[in-house]
Amino acid sequence: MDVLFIIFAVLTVVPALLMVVSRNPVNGAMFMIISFVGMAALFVLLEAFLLAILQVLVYAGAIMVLFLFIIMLLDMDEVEKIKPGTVTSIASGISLALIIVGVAVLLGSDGLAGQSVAHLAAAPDFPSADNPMGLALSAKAYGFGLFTKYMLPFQLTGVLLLVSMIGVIIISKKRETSQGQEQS
Amino acid sequence: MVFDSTLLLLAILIPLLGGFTLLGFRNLSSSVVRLVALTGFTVPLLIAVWLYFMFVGADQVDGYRFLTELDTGLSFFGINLTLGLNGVSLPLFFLAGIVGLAAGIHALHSEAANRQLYLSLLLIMQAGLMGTFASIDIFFFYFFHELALIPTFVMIGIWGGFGRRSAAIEMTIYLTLGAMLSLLGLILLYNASGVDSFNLIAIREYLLSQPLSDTLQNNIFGLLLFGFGILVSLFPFHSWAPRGYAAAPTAAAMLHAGVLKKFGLYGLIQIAYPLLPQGAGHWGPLLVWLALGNVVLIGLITMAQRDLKQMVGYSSVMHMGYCFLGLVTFDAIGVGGAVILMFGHGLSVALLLMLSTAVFHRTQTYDMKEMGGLASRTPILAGMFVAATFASIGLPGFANFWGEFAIFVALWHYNPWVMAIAATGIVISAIYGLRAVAWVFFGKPSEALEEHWRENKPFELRQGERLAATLLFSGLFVIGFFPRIFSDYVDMDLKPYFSSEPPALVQSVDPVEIQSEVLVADVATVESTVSGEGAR
Amino acid sequence: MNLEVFKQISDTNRWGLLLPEIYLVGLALILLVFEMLFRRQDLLLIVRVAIWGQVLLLGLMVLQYLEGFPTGSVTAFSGLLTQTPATEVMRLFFVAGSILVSFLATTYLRRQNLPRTEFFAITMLITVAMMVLVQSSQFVLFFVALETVTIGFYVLVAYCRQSPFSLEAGLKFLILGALSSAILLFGIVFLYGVAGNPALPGHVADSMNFADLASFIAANPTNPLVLIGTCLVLAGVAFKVGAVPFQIWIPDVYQGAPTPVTAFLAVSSKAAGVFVLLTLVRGPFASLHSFLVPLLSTVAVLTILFGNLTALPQRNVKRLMGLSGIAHAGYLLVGVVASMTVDWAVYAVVFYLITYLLASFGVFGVMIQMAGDDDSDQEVDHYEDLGQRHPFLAGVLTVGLGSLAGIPPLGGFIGKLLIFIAAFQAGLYGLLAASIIGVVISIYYYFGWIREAVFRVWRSPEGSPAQEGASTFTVSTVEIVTLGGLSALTIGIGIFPSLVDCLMRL
Amino acid sequence: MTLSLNSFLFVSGLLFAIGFFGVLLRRNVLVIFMSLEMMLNAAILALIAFSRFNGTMDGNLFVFFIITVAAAEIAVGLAIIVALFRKRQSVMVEQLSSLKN
Amino acid sequence: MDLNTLMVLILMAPLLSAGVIALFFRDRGGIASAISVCASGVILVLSILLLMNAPEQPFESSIEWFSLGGFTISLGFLLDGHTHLLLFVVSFVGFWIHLFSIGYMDDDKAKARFFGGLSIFMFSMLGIVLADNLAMIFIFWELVGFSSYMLIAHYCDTDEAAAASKKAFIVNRVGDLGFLIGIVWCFWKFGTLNLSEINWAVQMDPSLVVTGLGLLLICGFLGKSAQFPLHVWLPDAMAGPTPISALIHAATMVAAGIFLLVRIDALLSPFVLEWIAWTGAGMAFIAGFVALGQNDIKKILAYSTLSQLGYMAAAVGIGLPGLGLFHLTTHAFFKALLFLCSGSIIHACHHEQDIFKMGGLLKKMPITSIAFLAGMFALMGANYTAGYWSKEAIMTAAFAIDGPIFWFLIGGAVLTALYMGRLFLIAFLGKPRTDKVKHCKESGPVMILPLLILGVLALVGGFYTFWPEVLSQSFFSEVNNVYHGEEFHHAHETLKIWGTVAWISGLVIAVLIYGVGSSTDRLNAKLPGLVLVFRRRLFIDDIYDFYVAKIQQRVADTLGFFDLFLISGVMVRGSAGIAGLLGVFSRSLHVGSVHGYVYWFLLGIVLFWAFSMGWF
Repeated sequence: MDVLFIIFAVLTVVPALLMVVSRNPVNGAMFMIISFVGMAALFVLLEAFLLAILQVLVYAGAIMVLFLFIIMLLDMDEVEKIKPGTVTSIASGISLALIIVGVAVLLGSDGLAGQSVAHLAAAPDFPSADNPMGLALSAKAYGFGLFTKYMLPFQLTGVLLLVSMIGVIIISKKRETSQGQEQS
Repeated sequence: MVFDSTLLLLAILIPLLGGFTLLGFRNLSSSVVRLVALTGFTVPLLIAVWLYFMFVGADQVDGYRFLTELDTGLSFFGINLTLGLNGVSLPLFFLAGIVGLAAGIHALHSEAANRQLYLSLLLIMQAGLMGTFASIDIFFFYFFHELALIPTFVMIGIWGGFGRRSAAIEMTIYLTLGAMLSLLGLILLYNASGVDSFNLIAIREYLLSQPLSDTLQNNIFGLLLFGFGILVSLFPFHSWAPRGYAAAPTAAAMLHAGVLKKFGLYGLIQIAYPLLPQGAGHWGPLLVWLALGNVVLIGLITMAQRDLKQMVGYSSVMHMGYCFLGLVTFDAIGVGGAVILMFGHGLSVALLLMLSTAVFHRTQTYDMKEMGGLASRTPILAGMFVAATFASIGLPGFANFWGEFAIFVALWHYNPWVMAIAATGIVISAIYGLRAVAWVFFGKPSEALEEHWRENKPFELRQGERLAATLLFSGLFVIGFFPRIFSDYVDMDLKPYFSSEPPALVQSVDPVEIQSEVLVADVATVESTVSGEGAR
Repeated sequence: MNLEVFKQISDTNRWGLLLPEIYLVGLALILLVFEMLFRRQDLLLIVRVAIWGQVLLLGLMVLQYLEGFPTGSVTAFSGLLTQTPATEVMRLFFVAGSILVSFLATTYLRRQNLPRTEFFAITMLITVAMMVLVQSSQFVLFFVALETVTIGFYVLVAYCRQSPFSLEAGLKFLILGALSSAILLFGIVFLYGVAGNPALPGHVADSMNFADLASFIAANPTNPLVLIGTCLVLAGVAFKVGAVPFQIWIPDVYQGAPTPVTAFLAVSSKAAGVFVLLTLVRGPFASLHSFLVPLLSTVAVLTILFGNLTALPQRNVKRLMGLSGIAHAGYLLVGVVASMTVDWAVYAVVFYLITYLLASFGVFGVMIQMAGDDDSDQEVDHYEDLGQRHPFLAGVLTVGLGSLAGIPPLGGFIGKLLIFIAAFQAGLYGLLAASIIGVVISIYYYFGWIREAVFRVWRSPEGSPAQEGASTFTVSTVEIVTLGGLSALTIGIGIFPSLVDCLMRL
Repeated sequence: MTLSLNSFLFVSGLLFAIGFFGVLLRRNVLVIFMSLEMMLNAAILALIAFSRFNGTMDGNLFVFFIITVAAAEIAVGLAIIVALFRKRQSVMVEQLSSLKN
Repeated sequence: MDLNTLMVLILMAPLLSAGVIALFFRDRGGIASAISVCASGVILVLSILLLMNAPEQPFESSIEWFSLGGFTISLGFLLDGHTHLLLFVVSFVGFWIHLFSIGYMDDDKAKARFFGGLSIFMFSMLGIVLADNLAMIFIFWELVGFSSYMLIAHYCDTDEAAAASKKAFIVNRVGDLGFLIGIVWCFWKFGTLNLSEINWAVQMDPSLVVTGLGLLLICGFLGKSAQFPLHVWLPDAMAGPTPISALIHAATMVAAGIFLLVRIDALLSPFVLEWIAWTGAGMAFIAGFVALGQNDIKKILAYSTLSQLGYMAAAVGIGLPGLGLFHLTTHAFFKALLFLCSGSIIHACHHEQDIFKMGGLLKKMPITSIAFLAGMFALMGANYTAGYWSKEAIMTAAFAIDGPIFWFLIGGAVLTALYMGRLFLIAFLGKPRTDKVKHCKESGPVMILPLLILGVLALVGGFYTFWPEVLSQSFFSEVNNVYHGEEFHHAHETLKIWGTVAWISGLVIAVLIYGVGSSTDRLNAKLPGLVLVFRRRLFIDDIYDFYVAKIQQRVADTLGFFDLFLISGVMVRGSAGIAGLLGVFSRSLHVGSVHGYVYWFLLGIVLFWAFSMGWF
């Protein structure tokens, strides 16, 4: 498990870093896909199989393809002509270090009493020795969850999608320049 | 009784309605405008007069008469529109009526562009003024003040003179600062008092039995003092006043300098001093210095002025110093003197501002060194100006004198040296006042002026101006000759809260038989009943 | 697998509580259908349906509340949704805001030649999301609603797509908004993780539920993950509210956005943020009193001072409104801080929001009338002589700005008064001092604007260049009635603030 | 050594930091946008880890919503970027600063 | 009519007259003058009526006028011997001067204002006389100051009158400042301001008399009676019409200072009395010199007034206030006469006031000249004229009580004769030197009559033993004592000779120096430096002018500058400017770049976290 975790973690983090620093956006997008896939693997380690698949399908598949598509569409696949300025680099580097230090400090503070999977207590939703009926691993569980407890946010997501759909149409739609929209 | 109480409300509502009528309905015929405005300005004064005569017999609660109360929707916080008058607010209510009518008459006869708007703003201001001095609820006390204050800014901005734009902004910001500070003080008082009411009577009753802690008193008093102080142009927070008055249109300046400015002092007298005696004592020494700054430093600065209106503005700042000194004494003599001085000063400064404008109309300049020789050309204007100047420098026979005199008397008891320094003000004010008269009216006109007059002969005061001035003068004279008209009531309502120890009398049987008379019999009876209450 | 549990959960999904929201969604859909059916045939119809439909909703809600305003709180949707009297008021508030935005948009869109139906639809959907947002009492719903609002605003800000300013503003809002969403989300995740952690004492089952979270935090107030989670969540909300240091986007976005959207952002979005903050600090984070009070106080002071000071030299009125809005957020934060100790301060904040809505929409209404072809270029100087050209608009502007500045007898004053009283009762003297300074500074720019609009009146009788603008806009009767109504309400609420009593008795 | 919660969180934190770093460093709006997605994913990773360790489903369910939101956000965002590119012929943030002061 | 009503009527008559004139007859000079003169006639009649009914004992009555806290001002009358005398002087002299004014002002455009002013003056002056307490005295004290101001400024188109009126009021205010402080002190010390109560208290406990209090109270006297260092206003006040100079600045108002001293005599400690005596004596002497340097007929008389007031003050100072009052009375007769004569001359000569431009008036205006001579002799103290009795008495007393003072006084007597002689020799003798004088004629009866009446009084008014008792009671015993008392016997004998020698020698010196009818100032030709010092009034006015222009005004200007610069500039504008700068700075933070904004977020998170860690 540890080895796997380290491999997946490296597979996630390194491409992420490469994505950020690569000066060609297409390369960046590619690295990002790799990173997402690595992350999906980490999901698997966490027993979230459905989400791992979704991660690959939606993120690595749909979303990143959309990105690549736009990059190509806008004809931006050349290298950024100007390198980030020294000040920008230093400042953002410092920020990076700051956040990492912050995360380290946070995790070092042991607010979670250093749990590990092996030491999990009886979990209400997940199957374990004490609770073989844990639902969490099945796709059905997601269905129940979404359609009962999370029905309202689920419906609201519909509104969200409607809004974004209208939005995309409005922003992208080519409009007749001479609309006779007078008089109301 | 109900009728009289309603009158108090009407004194606010009628000008307010008039103001909104003029504001809302444009293009009214000029006679309608005139009628509405005159009604709006006259009714409050008539009500004030009526209530004065009804005052003695009226029922009272804690010194307040004509009580009336309305719920305006803030009763959760104990805020109700509570109106009433006591001996201290009566003179100021009256003052607001007189100056308001005078300013109204002046405005009606002025040539301001868009006079309808001008009058409507003035009416709103008038409503605010009447409300301020009739409010017992300290929230509405503040509220009405602001209601009156806002039109001032607008009027300065629209009809003001030279430098009005910056003056209006400066004045607005400065006065808002003062108002906010005092608002904080009032809220803090409300909070600290723990009666859950903004009603002054309730707060008084509670606090007199359970005074606040010293620190709290000091803090609240500090807020109120500096908040109100800014509004009253306490040194060194005075710089808005001369500039503001110089820039303001006459009627607005009359109302502001004459009446509205007294709000701060009134607040200190009615609220801060009686309720926070410890705080008053704490801030007293500092206030003395500042007030002396008002009297002496500002007095000297006034002497340096060349601009007539600035001079009037500075002089009004100076006289406010006396009022503060009166308060500092914490003695019914000094505080009562301050009230009388407020009344007198209100009338005299309104007069001076009005006449200064009249002078300007004849000379087209405010530079006093550029004037001269008006006295023989416009004797009435000159006579009135001279009289107003003398009123403002405290000549006996005018109301101001009694105030100043009483303040000096009380001040000696507080500290003879302070009194001696403050008294130099009577010389300083004489110097600048008479010099202004000499520059403007006496001697020979400057060449430029002579040139100007060749084309435009200087004309006498117009009917409207005369009427307004006469109104103001009559107030000054009546109180100047019969100060007891107000002083008895003032005394009566100050005694319970301020020290009123007679001096260590070398009391004795008189060697000469003194035949004394009582001027007003019923006043004496009132006094005796009140002194009974004061002991409570 | 215990289906009974799910059945019970399902039973708490009382959709009846959300009728207004459903109505609005339906209205939006109807509009879109109309757009398809009567394409370009009867544009007036869409406007009418949109506005009158919402007015009808408002009327119905008011009618319902007149019969009996709900007291006490109702929790439904298995704890995701909690309705309290305050949220009911906020729902009314959002519907009113939506109506006014639609109203402003009618004029604006006609002038800018932009499609309307979509705008109305998005506005209504955002309103729905905001209404849900203020009622949500669980982070999932909270997040989804918040994101719906945010994404809707991305669209609205960039709505004027022929204008590079609008698009640029949209993009800036997008990047910063997404960043803040990420931050907020991380905070939620931390809280979720730590509160549900079985290894910790007092862990709870539904660790994203506000009530459960509150009990957990009460048990573990110093847990570092709780603290960082709280910080991140607050940072995300602070972005919505526009509190320092998350206020920096506001002027740019406000300037670039179409004016009705600016109004929508300034009023409804901010109100939603403030109310959410109220819910959070009084709910889940209530036990973190000792660190939230100094934190929020500092933020409030900075916000007040930053907003007011920055607005001082500002001449672009849209940026000015944005910056002054930051200052108002600061005053509202004072109320929020006070509400941690003084219960009724919630209603003080709500009342403040109401007066802010009335005044702001008045001002924005005038701005829309005054806007030229380039919507983002509206300078204070353009208002010169407005009093002469259009006294009515000048009056509305004056009342609105006066109320924003907090001048009696206008509504804004009462709002500030209540906040101050609350702050006093909570003993927040430093905040009061900052508020005073802020109010005093704000006088300068508000009055500077009024001065520009009003003070030069009747000074230059001869035709100045500004004179030509006189005929370029005419204000329709409906607009006069609406703007006049806003002003009248602002004055009325200042003179007879009986609304305060109503609120306080809830 | 077994898999600890902290290790997942650390990875998540790293990703979040890298995302932030990208937002700060890059000038290309698209890449910035991608970095933002990276930050969202970092949150998702942490969420799933917590969900697993807490033993509650809510975290996993929340991920659904997050992904939906992210998708919608990206759709709108890309639309705006494209529209802006058409106006300005650039996606560099330096060129997108006509609104200032 | 009872006394109270009488007194109220006496006080109200002029006030009513002034009010009626101010309200209705501003433009009707004729009617106004008639009203005013009638009022003064009424006063005279009522006063005489009052005096005839005057009670033996001092009479007091008062009503409460103003009351706050423990402080009360009453409006009350005190009727005693002093009041009787002053009441008579004021109403009698006042009436004749009113009458004279009709003639003098007949061609003046602002006649109504003049007569209104006169009435106000009468009102205020009578108020002082009748007042029973210090506060009331102060009130009327200020009012006479105001009426004096108003009347000096009568010819307000001239810069001279403008400056003089201002100066008069302000200098008086300086005196009143001390007076006011004294009154307030008095109130807290005695608990009352009533004169008789104070007197009584002092009698009970003489330790109550404090030097400081006395010094403050006499400030009022110094100002009103124009004694050093507040004497500078009186000569300038001659810019007003001559009847005013006669009534206010010679006969009555300036004498009110002496009256005040008499009223508060009990409060004056020996040190204060000493001070008063020396001030008076000094003024009696020095003013004579300055008079020598003046060419304006009225200025000469003004300095002689200063000098005579010095005599009165000296009398009070040496402890015999009765003598002061006696001299006050006779002085009122002859000095009013002198001024009226000069008024008659000025009126006839079309406002020519320079004595060197006159000459030969004796022939042109015989009656006036004779009246003038009568007044002049009385002023010099020529034997058995009115002035002789009073002035001689003062010098006698001084001789007996305080030697050095006497020498000053006798010096003053010589000088009086000298400058009056100079005046007479130059202005009345010789030939007319200008056209104005050549064409002048004797004045009409309305002006002559007062001259005659007062002239007779100036000659015979000093026979105090023939006075009705009601008038002389306040000084009779003291004066009688000086002339017939044992301890003054030697002094009286000596003075009989010395006094006569003094005025005769003065006249002789005048003839020797100036000759008869000279057209130039011969002393000036011989000793120009000395005369310059006299003419410049010993440079005291210059010192004041220097103070006003160079010190006071500069202090004011500097403060004004600081007010503009420090308070409205640095403090108010400065804080506004700082706010503005901060605003410009914070505004510049909006760089427009997304990157810049993201750092804010980072900063914000760090800030929030720092708070959560409790670092703040």
